Amino acid sequence: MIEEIGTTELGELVVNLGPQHPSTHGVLHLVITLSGETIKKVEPHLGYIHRSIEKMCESLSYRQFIYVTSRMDYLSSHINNHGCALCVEKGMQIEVPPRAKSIRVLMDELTRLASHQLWWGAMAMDVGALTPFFHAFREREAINDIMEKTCGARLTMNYMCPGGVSFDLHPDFQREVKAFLTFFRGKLAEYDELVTDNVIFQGRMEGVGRLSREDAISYGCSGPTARASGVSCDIRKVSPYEVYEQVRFDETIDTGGDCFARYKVRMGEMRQSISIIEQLIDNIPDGDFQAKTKAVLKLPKGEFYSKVETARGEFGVYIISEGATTPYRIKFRSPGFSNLSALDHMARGHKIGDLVAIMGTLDLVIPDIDR
Amino acid sequence: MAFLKDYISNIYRGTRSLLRGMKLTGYYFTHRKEIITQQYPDNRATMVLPERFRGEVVMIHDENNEHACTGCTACELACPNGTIKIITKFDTTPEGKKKKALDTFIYHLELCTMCNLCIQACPTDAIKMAQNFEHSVYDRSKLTKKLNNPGSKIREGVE
Amino acid sequence: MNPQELKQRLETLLPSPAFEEGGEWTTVYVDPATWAETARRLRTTRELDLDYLFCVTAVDWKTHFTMVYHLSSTTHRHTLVVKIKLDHEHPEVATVCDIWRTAEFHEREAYDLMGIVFIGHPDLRRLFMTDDWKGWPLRKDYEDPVNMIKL
Amino acid sequence: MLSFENMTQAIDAWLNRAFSPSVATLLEGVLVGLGAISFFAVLGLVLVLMERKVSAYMQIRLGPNRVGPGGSLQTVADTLKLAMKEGLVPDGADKFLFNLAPFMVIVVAMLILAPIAFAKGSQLWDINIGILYVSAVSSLSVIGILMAGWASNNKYSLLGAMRSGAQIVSYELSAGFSVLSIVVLTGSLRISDIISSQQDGWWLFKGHIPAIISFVIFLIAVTAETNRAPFDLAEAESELTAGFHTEYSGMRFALFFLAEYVNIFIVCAIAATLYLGGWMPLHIGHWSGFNHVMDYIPSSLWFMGKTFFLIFVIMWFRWTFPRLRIDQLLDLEWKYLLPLSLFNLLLMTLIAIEGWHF
Repeated sequence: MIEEIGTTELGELVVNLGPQHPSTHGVLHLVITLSGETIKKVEPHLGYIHRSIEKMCESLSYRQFIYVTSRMDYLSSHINNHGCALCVEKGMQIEVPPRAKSIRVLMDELTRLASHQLWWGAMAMDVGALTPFFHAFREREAINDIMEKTCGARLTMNYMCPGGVSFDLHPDFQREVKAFLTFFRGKLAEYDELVTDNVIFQGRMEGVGRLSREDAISYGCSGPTARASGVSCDIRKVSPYEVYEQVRFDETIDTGGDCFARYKVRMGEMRQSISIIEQLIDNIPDGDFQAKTKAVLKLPKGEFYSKVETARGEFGVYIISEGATTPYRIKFRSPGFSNLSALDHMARGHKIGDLVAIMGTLDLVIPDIDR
Repeated sequence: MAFLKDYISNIYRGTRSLLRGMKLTGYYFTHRKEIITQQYPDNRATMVLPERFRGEVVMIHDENNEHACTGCTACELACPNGTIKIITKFDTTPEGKKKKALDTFIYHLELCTMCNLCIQACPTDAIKMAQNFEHSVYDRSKLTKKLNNPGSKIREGVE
Repeated sequence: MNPQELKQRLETLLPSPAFEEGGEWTTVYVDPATWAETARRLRTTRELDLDYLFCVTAVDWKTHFTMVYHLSSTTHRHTLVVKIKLDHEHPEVATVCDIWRTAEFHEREAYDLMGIVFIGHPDLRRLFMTDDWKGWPLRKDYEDPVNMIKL
Repeated sequence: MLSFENMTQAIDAWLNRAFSPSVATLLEGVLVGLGAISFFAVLGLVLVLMERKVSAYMQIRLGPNRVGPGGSLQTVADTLKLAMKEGLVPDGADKFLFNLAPFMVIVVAMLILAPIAFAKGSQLWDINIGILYVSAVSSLSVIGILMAGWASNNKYSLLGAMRSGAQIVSYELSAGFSVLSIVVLTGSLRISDIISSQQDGWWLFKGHIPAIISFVIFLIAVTAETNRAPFDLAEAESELTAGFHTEYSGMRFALFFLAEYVNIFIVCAIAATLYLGGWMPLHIGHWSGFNHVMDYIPSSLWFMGKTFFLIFVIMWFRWTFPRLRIDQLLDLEWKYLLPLSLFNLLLMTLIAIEGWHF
């Protein structure tokens, strides 16, 4: 019977996890080799949602290509758009007005909060608790409503444009954000009560999927995944953009390297994001929300690289321009792709349930990996 | 003895954390006012969408059935997906000169990503985003829309 | 380490480095034949300590390919861009996935989409495309009348 | 007063008048069988609806509210849907075992129904080893699950079934020890004896702290035995998609689903019988006035109330806690619950011998 259902010679079981599986959060396909319940090898098969966005962008103008990047990491679409806008501005040498800078940072942090909330719910669901998912969505909904009022959309806003942002803030924005922050602070305590302090949850997380500092660097991990292994890699600190130099916040670093460390780093980041928003919300400078730009943007010949810190890590945009209205070659360095490459290393020797927990803490967004 | 103490305090702390979680879910179970479900098709009448919400592109027509589109194709060029197709015709002005004007503004809703680039590109503010989001139809061809009303013409003075 | 020092350091380390000016970061051209050795030196030299490979890009220049490696150091916080020119007919270069393990995926991506062969890569297969896919989609001369829509 | 007891006696007398005794017994058997099956069906519908509503309120949702008043007919609609669906059998499956497994599970669930006392005098079979019978038969359900997992020819199913095997075999132990601690107090395995021994107070209150500990252990153990979250490793939606019933669809799946809820009902009924006095109203020592008032509430209501309260607690567990990992699950049993329940049984025996209980 064992032979009939597909095994390797050593009596190991080869199981296809995905592309349709509840905990791969999309169309990730993992081929896992099992010995009993213990994982011997994990091999990701990618490309189920590969759209070749890099090729697509080669035929789009510098204004047009930004919206496509919302479709990569759809949970931090704002920050992706931000990275692209920064890269175009770097090439065109556009000076962004201070108001636009503040708005951009505010939106980035709100996006980060929304993304981490979704991650929190989805990860709790991965380890078997179904209730936190709905609680997380309640808070995410509040952010989405704020976004919808200002940006006109809930998920793929396309709000950043070269030179600033598309519209000015909605008059209600400041009041609503402040109300949300007070509401969310209370809910964060509930998050801890429901999940963080739970003894079963801690048991599932502690010591699982350990990634050492060296390995995290070698695998090119970034974002909370790397910071949980003690790597200081927050782009907002390492090479600050916009107004991140002027706000006070701490880079959340943990040295545990296991799933619980990654969990704690993300929870800490939510608190830092709240603090960033609180510092900025009352100090949005007056002025233009968009710099004057030409109708048709042409980047000079050359190469431009800009990076931003998304909710998942370092997102890089590498534009090679030949002086035309469209990029000659564009490369997106997506955080999820590098983080995923460490999955095999982390999951070996653990149980199937741990693999799911590790994937949960990596916070994978499949379109971001496949691009 | 230290082992036993650890063992018992482990059990105590574990149980306490579990009870705290149950207290929270118990709170939500007993407090129905916390329920956030929107009963969507029932609340259609009271549902308000923000005015910036992007649901579909529409062309603004005034009471005289006049629009502001000059057929300049700026939106067509700005669109990343080829959503918009503008067919122009030549009108004769009263002075007898031939003038380019809009014939048909074709809008493929099925291709549109609501990125707002066409609205920003429009020099005469002839099109805008509407809040309607209920686009489902049984036939895909119904999603290809003609935005200018039949018999509509360009408003006087719009260049 | 500031770009000037980095340059000096590289001049002593590499036989005859060809720098490219104008970029944001120090950019150096490396001969494909010496890449494996150079990469190891960049990684292991204490003063450089380029341990973080964050972006691997293959560019099709129609006459040749360029591999672009963005390296940075998590200790010294400097960034180095390494470029390698490859032949267009037989683009081959040594793998660096034994030095930076993230390269395993990035090189598979470059192989899959650009057709660049990495010598010594442990598992050089298609990553995104299906195994029986024909052609290299990101190349400039790639034509696919079925899947590519011309607008 | 129109009680269930009088009704059954009347029916019995009428049948015996109309038919010969052997035919009457046969007809009674048929009646009871029909009654059990229809009870099962109604129970399944009610419990599924209850679970959906409980989960919804805990998750700040409304839950089903479209079919029937307040969504009360939702599960009927679901059952109709499942009944009309095609029951697929995978290509490489062991057809015989695959078809047998859901019936095995449901038959086991039905068998345990026999000795349960639903109300005063309404018990199908008051066997003198009632509790032993329950423990013995309930461990059979693992065979159905193993069959389903093995016959499906699916790796997820196999893994789920294996997990379930390890889990049920382990948790049988502490469930058994908890049951024993009550048996020690009552000195009888007969269910009616256990209930009548709680005439002047429930064991949960009479038995001091050891009774409370064994009650908690029993609840945890039966949650694990019925494969409910946080011990739903055999299904483990986010790990094994649906575990042992991944390949089941249509009516066969509905049987598994029904069996799960019937099992919950049964284990909660047993917990209510052992610790909360079954159908026995709340009696406190010598407060005869209070006891008299309590007696006015029908015994079936007492039983159902207690059982449904325990079912609610088990649902509460499910919608609050994350799932354990398989090794943690076994750790919990072998390192915590089993030593505790052994020690607890010892204490309980001491209490029973010395007569320290109330």
